[in-house]
Amino acid sequence: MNGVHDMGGMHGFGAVIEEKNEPVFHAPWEGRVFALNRAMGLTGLWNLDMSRNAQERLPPHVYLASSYYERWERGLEKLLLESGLVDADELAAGRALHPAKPVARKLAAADVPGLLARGSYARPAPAPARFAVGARVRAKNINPVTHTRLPRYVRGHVGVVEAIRGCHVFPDSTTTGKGDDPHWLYTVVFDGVDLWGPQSDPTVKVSVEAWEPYLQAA
Amino acid sequence: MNGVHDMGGMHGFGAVIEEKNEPVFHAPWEGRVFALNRAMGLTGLWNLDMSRNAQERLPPHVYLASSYYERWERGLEKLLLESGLVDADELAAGRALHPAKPVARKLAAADVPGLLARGSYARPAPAPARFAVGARVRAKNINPVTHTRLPRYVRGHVGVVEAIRGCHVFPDSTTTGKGDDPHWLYTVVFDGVDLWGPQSDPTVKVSVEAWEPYLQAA
Amino acid sequence: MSAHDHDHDHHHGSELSDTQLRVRALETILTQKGYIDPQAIDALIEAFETKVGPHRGAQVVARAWVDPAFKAALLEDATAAITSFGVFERASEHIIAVENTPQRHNMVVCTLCSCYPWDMLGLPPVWYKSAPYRSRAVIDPRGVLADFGLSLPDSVEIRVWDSTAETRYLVVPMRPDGTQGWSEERLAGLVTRNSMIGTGLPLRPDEVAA
Amino acid sequence: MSAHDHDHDHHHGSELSDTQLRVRALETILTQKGYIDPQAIDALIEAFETKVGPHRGAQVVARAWVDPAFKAALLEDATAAITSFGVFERASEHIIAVENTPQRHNMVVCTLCSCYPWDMLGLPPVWYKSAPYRSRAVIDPRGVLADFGLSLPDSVEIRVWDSTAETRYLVVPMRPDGTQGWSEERLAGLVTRNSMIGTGLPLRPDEVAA
Repeated sequence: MNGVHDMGGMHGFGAVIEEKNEPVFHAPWEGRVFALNRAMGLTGLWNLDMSRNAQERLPPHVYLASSYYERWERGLEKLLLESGLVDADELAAGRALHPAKPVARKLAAADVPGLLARGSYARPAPAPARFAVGARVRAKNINPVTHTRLPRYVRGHVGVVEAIRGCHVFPDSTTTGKGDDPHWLYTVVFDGVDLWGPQSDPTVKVSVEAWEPYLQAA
Repeated sequence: MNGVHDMGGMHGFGAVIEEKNEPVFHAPWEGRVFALNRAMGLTGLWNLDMSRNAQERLPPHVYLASSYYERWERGLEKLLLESGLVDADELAAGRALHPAKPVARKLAAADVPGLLARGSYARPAPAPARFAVGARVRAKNINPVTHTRLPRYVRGHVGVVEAIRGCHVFPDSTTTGKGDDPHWLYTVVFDGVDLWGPQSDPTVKVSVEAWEPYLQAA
Repeated sequence: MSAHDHDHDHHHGSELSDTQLRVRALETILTQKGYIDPQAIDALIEAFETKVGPHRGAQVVARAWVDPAFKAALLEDATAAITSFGVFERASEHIIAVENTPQRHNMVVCTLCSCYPWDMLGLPPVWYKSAPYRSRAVIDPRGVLADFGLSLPDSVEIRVWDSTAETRYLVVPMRPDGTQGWSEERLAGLVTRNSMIGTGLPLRPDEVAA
Repeated sequence: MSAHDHDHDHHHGSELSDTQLRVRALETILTQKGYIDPQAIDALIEAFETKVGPHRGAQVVARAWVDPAFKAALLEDATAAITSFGVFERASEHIIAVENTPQRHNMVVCTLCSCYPWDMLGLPPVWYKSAPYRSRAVIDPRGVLADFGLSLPDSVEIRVWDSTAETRYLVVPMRPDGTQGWSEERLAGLVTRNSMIGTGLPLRPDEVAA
């Protein structure tokens, strides 16, 4: 979806301001939200891209006005409601009102060390990679209303395949009920001037990670 | 500037909802804001595009969370401060604290009928129009941080000149201290499928009004 | 969608009173500094509440329906036609009239702000100025029309006019069937605001009181 | 800019307490329904506060600075190199190390959300997750570097890596001059978090206590 989350190349957000000696969490609730998300992810009822998409579907002004962990909190509410693990009347009441549903896995304290490393999104390849390193490819002009990881700023532009990163779960499919649907993943590099026009910095190159369905030969 | 105001093609804002029997203004303050803007525009210290740009420069989450007349109010504050007609301490105090500056014109009740029609933005042409009706033109890939009226969704795309609308004040120049800098204005029409990809509605055509500096031969 | 998602209204509510205070402060300062005359402000508000409005555009459309010469002139140069044919004494510059046909439906938007033909249609409705309309009109115009309950055959081209300059578009909808012999005034009663933006059709004779 | 423009903080402030209430409600419901064990939540928070962090990435970079074979393996397949060379017992999949050179400076962003190499650098700082960084890193990377007080010669290519998939980028900055013979541990003390994202350089020897 062409949401406000797809903000690469936008102006108007101001300077990047670094906080010195920043804590990991700025308030206890941030840590709780973070951990609740990680824990509930183990239920197997949604994956990382569905979680991202839940945040992307927040009203745009809410997305922009919310902090990172505020968005996680809103996103988790959406996922819990949509998966039926929690009902709206429970959120309103602030307590459980209905029986729990069975879930695949419940996080135990002993599982924590294993959660510090990320899961794997690589999958066996259904076919050989279509593009070779060095190939010129065009990012397709797609504008799905559903989740995608092809940012607007590269669509329609021609880049070069710099690396093949293996075969990965395809976000556009997992978020629309089509399963893992693995596809080859490429690092595609674009000239800044091609992306942003002749007035832009000629020393810039920008790459994205692009799944094969995002690309066509150029 | 690539701001949130440039929202053509974005998803996530929901359905269009019409209010039945809608009043011209929903509250007295809306009418006041509207009229204050119109009246202060007569001072000659800014034009329509500077007024638009003042709103575009609001923080993006404020822009999206604000209603139309709320944005006008915020924009007017910016213009008054930047033009020196009002100072920040006056806004904070809610009353005048400094002498007024001379302005070109002050709206009188008798002027009102003349304000119902819009002003003219046509200017004498400095040169003949470069493109003829029927010409294929590409909207340039420009990404200025300053005000522009070339929406992001047509940049880089090829369209056809459908009409020449005369020679008009150039917004990109008037908002950056370069005066009226008049240029030819064209209606350029694009195929929806070219703008939005092969999955999009093939019966759609979209036109924009594009000044000559936005266009190159294609 | 979560029951908690309706923050906009909540936020909006609190913004309003803040804005009311700001507006009061602004008007006070501008008056005290002599930049404005509050009576002129009153007159301007009243004029926009009472003098302009979609009834003006409706008169133009109705005239075009009954007078082929006017219609031809209107589609050629709307500003000139409106004054020279005496529909109104004055019309803003750069008004452009676009005609709906069985083959083409026109729809007007301003994606970048909310440009609108004020002196033909009055001030725009909230939906026209809203993010949903501005964002979707150019990428999914049929979806927008569906929001208005309007479904057009696939054989009809949807032409969206994004008002990115000082030109102002007025849609001339198709004259409804069953209106032969109607007076201009009676016809004008069929011409809705939305039909002149392109998000609606004129009323049918059976939709208005005789 | 208007003195009234700081609504974000204001708004933000009121959101926080609302969010605190929501978080409390969520945790209560999830606990009552048996979906979570609050002690596991505590343990997870503690682990992310204490176990992961930029010190891990710094160890990897320092090792690369002293061990050419490790560096070559790291740039070839970072995940495999980190475990097979015994820097850490475990490393997430798809970590990609990219090397700064006098000709090229690397910078990592995630424009679409905030993807970040958690197990190498810990959880990301607020600026990395902020709209200013996410929006500008790809269109104006030198402007972003200037916000960090960093100015690189025009002869240097700026390479921005937008982390749009599950690959996670770690920048290997250039080893500072004047560190010949330094131990891996001492070198690691020069490797700042920002130098591994690409918005900073490692500390110089004169910037750290001897």
